[in-house]
Amino acid sequence: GCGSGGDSGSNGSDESTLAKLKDKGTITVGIADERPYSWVENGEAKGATIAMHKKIFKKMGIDNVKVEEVDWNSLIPGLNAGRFDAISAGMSILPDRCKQAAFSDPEIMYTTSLMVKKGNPMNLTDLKSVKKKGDVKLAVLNGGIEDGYAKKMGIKISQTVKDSQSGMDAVSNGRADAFAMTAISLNWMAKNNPDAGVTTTPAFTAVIKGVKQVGAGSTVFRKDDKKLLKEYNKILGNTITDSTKDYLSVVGKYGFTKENLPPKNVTTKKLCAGNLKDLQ
Amino acid sequence: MPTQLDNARRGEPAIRFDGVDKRFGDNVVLRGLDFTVAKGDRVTLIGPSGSGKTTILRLVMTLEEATGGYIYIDGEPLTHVERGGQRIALKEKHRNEVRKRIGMVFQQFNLFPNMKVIDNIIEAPTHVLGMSKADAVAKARQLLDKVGLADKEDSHPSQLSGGQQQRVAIARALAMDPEILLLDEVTSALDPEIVNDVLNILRDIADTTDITMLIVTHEMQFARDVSNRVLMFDGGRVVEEAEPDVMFKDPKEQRTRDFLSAVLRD
Amino acid sequence: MPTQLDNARRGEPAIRFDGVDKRFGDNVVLRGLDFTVAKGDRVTLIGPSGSGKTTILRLVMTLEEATGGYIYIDGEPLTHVERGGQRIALKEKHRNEVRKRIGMVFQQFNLFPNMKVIDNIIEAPTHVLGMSKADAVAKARQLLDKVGLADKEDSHPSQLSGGQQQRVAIARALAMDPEILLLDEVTSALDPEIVNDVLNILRDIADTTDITMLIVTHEMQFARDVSNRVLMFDGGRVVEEAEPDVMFKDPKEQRTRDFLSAVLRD
Amino acid sequence: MTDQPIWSWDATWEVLPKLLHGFFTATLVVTVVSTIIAAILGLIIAIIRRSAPKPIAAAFTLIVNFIRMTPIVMQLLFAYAAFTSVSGLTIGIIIFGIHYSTYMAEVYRAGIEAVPPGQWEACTALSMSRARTWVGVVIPQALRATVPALGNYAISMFKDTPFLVSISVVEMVQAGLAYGGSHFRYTEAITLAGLIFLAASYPTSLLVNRLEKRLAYTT
Amino acid sequence: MGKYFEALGEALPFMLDGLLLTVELTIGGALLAFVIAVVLGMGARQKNIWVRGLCRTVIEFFRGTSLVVQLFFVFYVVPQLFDIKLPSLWVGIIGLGLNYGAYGAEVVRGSINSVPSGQWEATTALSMGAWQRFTRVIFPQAWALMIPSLTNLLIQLLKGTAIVYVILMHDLTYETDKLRTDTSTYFAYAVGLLVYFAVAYLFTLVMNALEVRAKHNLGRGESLREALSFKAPTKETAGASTGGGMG
Ligand SMILES: Nc1ncnc2c1ncn2[C@@H]1O[C@H](COP(=O)(O)OP(=O)(O)OP(=O)(O)O)[C@@H](O)[C@H]1O
Ligand SMILES: Nc1ncnc2c1ncn2[C@@H]1O[C@H](COP(=O)(O)OP(=O)(O)OP(=O)(O)O)[C@@H](O)[C@H]1O
Ligand SMILES: [Mg+2]
Ligand SMILES: [Mg+2]
Repeated sequence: GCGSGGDSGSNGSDESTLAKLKDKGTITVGIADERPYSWVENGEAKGATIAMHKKIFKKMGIDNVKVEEVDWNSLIPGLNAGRFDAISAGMSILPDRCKQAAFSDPEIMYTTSLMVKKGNPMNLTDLKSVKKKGDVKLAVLNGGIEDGYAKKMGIKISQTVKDSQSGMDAVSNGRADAFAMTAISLNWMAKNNPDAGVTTTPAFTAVIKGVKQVGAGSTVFRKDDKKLLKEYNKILGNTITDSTKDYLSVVGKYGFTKENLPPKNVTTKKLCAGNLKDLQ
Repeated sequence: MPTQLDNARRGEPAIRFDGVDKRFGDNVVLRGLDFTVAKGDRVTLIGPSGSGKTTILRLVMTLEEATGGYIYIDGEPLTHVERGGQRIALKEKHRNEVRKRIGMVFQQFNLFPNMKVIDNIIEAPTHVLGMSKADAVAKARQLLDKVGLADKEDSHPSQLSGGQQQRVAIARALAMDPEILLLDEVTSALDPEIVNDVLNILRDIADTTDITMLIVTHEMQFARDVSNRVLMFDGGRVVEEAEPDVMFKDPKEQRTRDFLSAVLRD
Repeated sequence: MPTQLDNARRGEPAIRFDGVDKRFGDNVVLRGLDFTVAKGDRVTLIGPSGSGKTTILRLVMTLEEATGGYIYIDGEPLTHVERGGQRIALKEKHRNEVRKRIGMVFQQFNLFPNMKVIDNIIEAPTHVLGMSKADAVAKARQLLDKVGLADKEDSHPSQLSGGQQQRVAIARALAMDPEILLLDEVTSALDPEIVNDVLNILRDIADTTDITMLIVTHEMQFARDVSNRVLMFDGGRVVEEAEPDVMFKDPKEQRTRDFLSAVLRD
Repeated sequence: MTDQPIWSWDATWEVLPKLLHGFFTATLVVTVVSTIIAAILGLIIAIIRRSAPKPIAAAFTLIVNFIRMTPIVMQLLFAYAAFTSVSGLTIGIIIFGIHYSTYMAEVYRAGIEAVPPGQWEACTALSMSRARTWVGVVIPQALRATVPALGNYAISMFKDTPFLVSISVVEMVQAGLAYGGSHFRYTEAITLAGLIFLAASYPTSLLVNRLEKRLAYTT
Repeated sequence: MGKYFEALGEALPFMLDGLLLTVELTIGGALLAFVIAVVLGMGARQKNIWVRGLCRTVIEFFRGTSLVVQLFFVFYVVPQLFDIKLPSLWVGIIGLGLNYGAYGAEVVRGSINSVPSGQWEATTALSMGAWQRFTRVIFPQAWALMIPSLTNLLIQLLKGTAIVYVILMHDLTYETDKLRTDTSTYFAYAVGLLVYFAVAYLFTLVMNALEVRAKHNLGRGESLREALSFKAPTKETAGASTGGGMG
């Protein structure tokens, strides 16, 4: 891969970032090998958010999308330290995060799923069923959103894994009975690893104390780059999220369905405010 | 009560070298060496540096293994035995049994720095001879008294002067009640003024016990006082053998004369 | 041509101790020591172990620093000077200047193992005195010849015997053309037979040069041959001072007599 | 730049308990137990390599070198995949112990070699058994030289513990990163983690210095 | 299995890139670490309390905090505080150099202390200056003593480079991790372990060669050429065992 850190972007005024990017015709985005959102395979960037970004940035007059593949935990520090200009990883929009960086309009609605042994021997359907069963060994991603769900629902987490691959390994070799993560990722993995002996439950939306945990992800920019964000949102709304047809034509082949297209009432502002009741 | 073995041993020399060879790689140090040390004898080995004196003591102590020939202790083979014209190595267990009758004092003392003086002395009696700790301590105190260090039993070796360390080393060797005592230049690492203290203790031991002694030393006066036989070595062979007075006053061989005149220059 | 400084120095003793104190922690080794060594003198220090002989040489070589009093080399202060009743330490630069006139040979030789024999000898002349390499090598060869090691210039110290190493160490010290040569038991780490070779070289140097020598040795015969004055030390003080013949045959002090009888037992 | 200050005390108080939890349940446990394993196992390896028959010693050396020269993360993952019935924490402790024992073995080897040959010879001259020679004389002397290195390796083990996350053990640094990941605030977590490391490793090196002095033979 | 090797074949160019980066970081980091180790190690033995205190603080600081934390700081926090933005490779080398340099400082200090005091005294007796004494006498001897420990550190450094993923770099470990997605955990890490072992072994061989040479320069052991040739070892030089020159 490409070794040295990007020298793109800056901490200067927002005017200059957008102008500079247009001038250069290249934007560098940070990704974290999250399939099927964005990853690098044989030197080539692939994935749903990459496909979106290629299209959107081209419309903005930025022809090239360069990727910088990093550890998940380095995405935000890397963005804020100016090592790249945007994060193309379908990051969840959460109130705490909104304080640190600027999220574009929602791009992906998240649903959760459980990865289980083939045949689903414990008959699990969702987190509620995990709680009811009681002695289910549940794995979650370190720092993942499901970690919070499970804790709030009072489910004992048996292990916290470093990445989705480790989660699948845990289910596959019996260290865990179920691995909770976003449905899109799990489906993609189950499909691409037929030998692993795992399957996924149908997607569900977690419910905590009667409130549906509506979640959505989007592209992340630095807080200062307001103009860049505004122009991005405009083109996103015009060309991707405006219709199911446009949406699926870009991301459909990555296993996305119409359920993943954000409805109009789900906005970044509401998600950042953290009041999920507004979104039920 | 003397056992049958003891009877068999009676009359045998304490140490017998029978055609002993010792090579280090290509370097032949001893070639077909024969000599005996009778029970109760005090034999001093002299000779130039590198002539093999230390090697002989180390062979007796089984710190080295002969490359040919046989060594007998009280008539018993030490490390090898001849059987049907073959030279057969003996088991470690056998060697250890024979070794228990032999004690050695080194030039560099080799006290165990991790043990107090008293523990240095009782270590082997308790762990090798299986003596009770109380007995071993009582005996150790007696020996420390003999070497004039009764007040040092709780010191560490590093807190003692060289002469004191060497005296402890002598006590340590004696604590095993050896029949044979090997002394390799036990005073050459000591300050000149202290040398006499150590030599006097050895004189005392020679006078009051009948331990067989094999001594390497450059202290000719001591050799004269203590030993009843002197062997002059050179080129891995015994060049001359005589009583001390004869050897020091009227050596027969030119080689001995040259050597003595170099060493006795004061 | 003698400079003004040289003229000033003329008549000054080579070494002068003026009320020198030396303590190690609570251990007072020297107390108010006064003595002088005249130019060209060969002075031997004798005395029991721990009396401070080595310490005196180390003070002169600036390997230790006196805790009180003054030492003068050719009349120049070595490490401290009195100014307005105050004892002022002199700069490292000054010490180094004075030090260049002094050479020392150690008991343990202390050759540099990472350099060949010849490089050991030319190291200081080229790098400290700024001599050209060719000159230094020529001089080194001359000195190696003198100590009988002309054929060893390309050997490493580890390839030499102890006696050979000590001879190289002597050549190394002489290569700096010292006015004062300090010798600390230069033969006690050597095999007895080899001692004489080294002593003979030192005798030769004493005969053929007028270097001031301060010698610590247990070789009384050598002390008698070479030195013109013997100082007997004990308890950090000079107990007795005399010409060698007087000192060894008819010492005045009881302490000296005791010491000599212990050391000269052969 | 963000709207937020570089340093937030709210975040500090929020993340600190998580860090301490990770520290006490994983970092410290693994470091302490694995150090003990490494110290004992290392000695055993060193003794085997010195006294076992040549072919066995050579095979041992190869294995030891392999473990020593390859990254601990990969060893952790391998063992984690191979022994599925053993918990991550246990695997972590064992692998850390084994990995560092290969370093310790080198240190012991040097310590044993530094015991003068005269000590071995004195043992033979006193007819002491092999076992007693090791236990009574050689090991006590070799240990003295080993203590500083043991301290060094304990400290570096300490700092390798973040690798445990690859086998699902979340210790202090990873707990901090997880917090950072969900709140997008890393500075506090990382800085605090650094300070906790320092607060734990500096006393360790002081302790080692003390131990070293106490082991000197004079009392 | 065949499928795995196919995936390995495809990933090979990236594995090689990763390997190259790992080697670059190791060599760069090691060279910097060595310089830092010598400077800090010497500083920590100075009489001047300020110099010594500063060096000790730096040593304890970099040994005491972990490399992840240090890299994170230099790479992400420093650019937010000041306008300094170094490329990843530099940050990696600097971080590794400082961290392992602090460990190395203890090694350097220890080996300098174990040069026999007689050697220092001989340099004084010959009026040698501080620089000459250090470069020509003390260091060459300390060098032979420190190599084995430095070899250990080098191997640790090699393995430690894996941490650079936090500063956006794709080294051998990173690429091995990626290979895991397309093959299996066992397969990918088996490959990784073997590659690391090979590299480490190579480094060790080089260091061993340096050690043979350093010891030979002190007159101990055979020369490098002799060590590398397969002819029978030469006999120890006569007389070598008698002298007590090196205590
Ligand atoms: N372990 C060894 N390996 C190789 N050669 C050795 C060894 N031990 C002794 N030698 C050689 O054997 C010869 C005899 O050595 P030894 O120590 O017995 O002599 P020595 O008469 O005791 O001399 P010294 O008076 O110097 O103590 C010497 O040439 C020595 O180099
Ligand atoms: N570096 C030191 N630290 C502490 N005490 C020392 C040191 N050097 C010497 N001494 C002490 O100073 C005293 C004199 O020592 P010195 O070596 O000068 O005696 P010496 O006359 O040369 O003895 P020897 O004949 O044994 O060489 C001794 O009591 C010794 O313990
Ligand atoms: Mg000998
Ligand atoms: Mg002395």
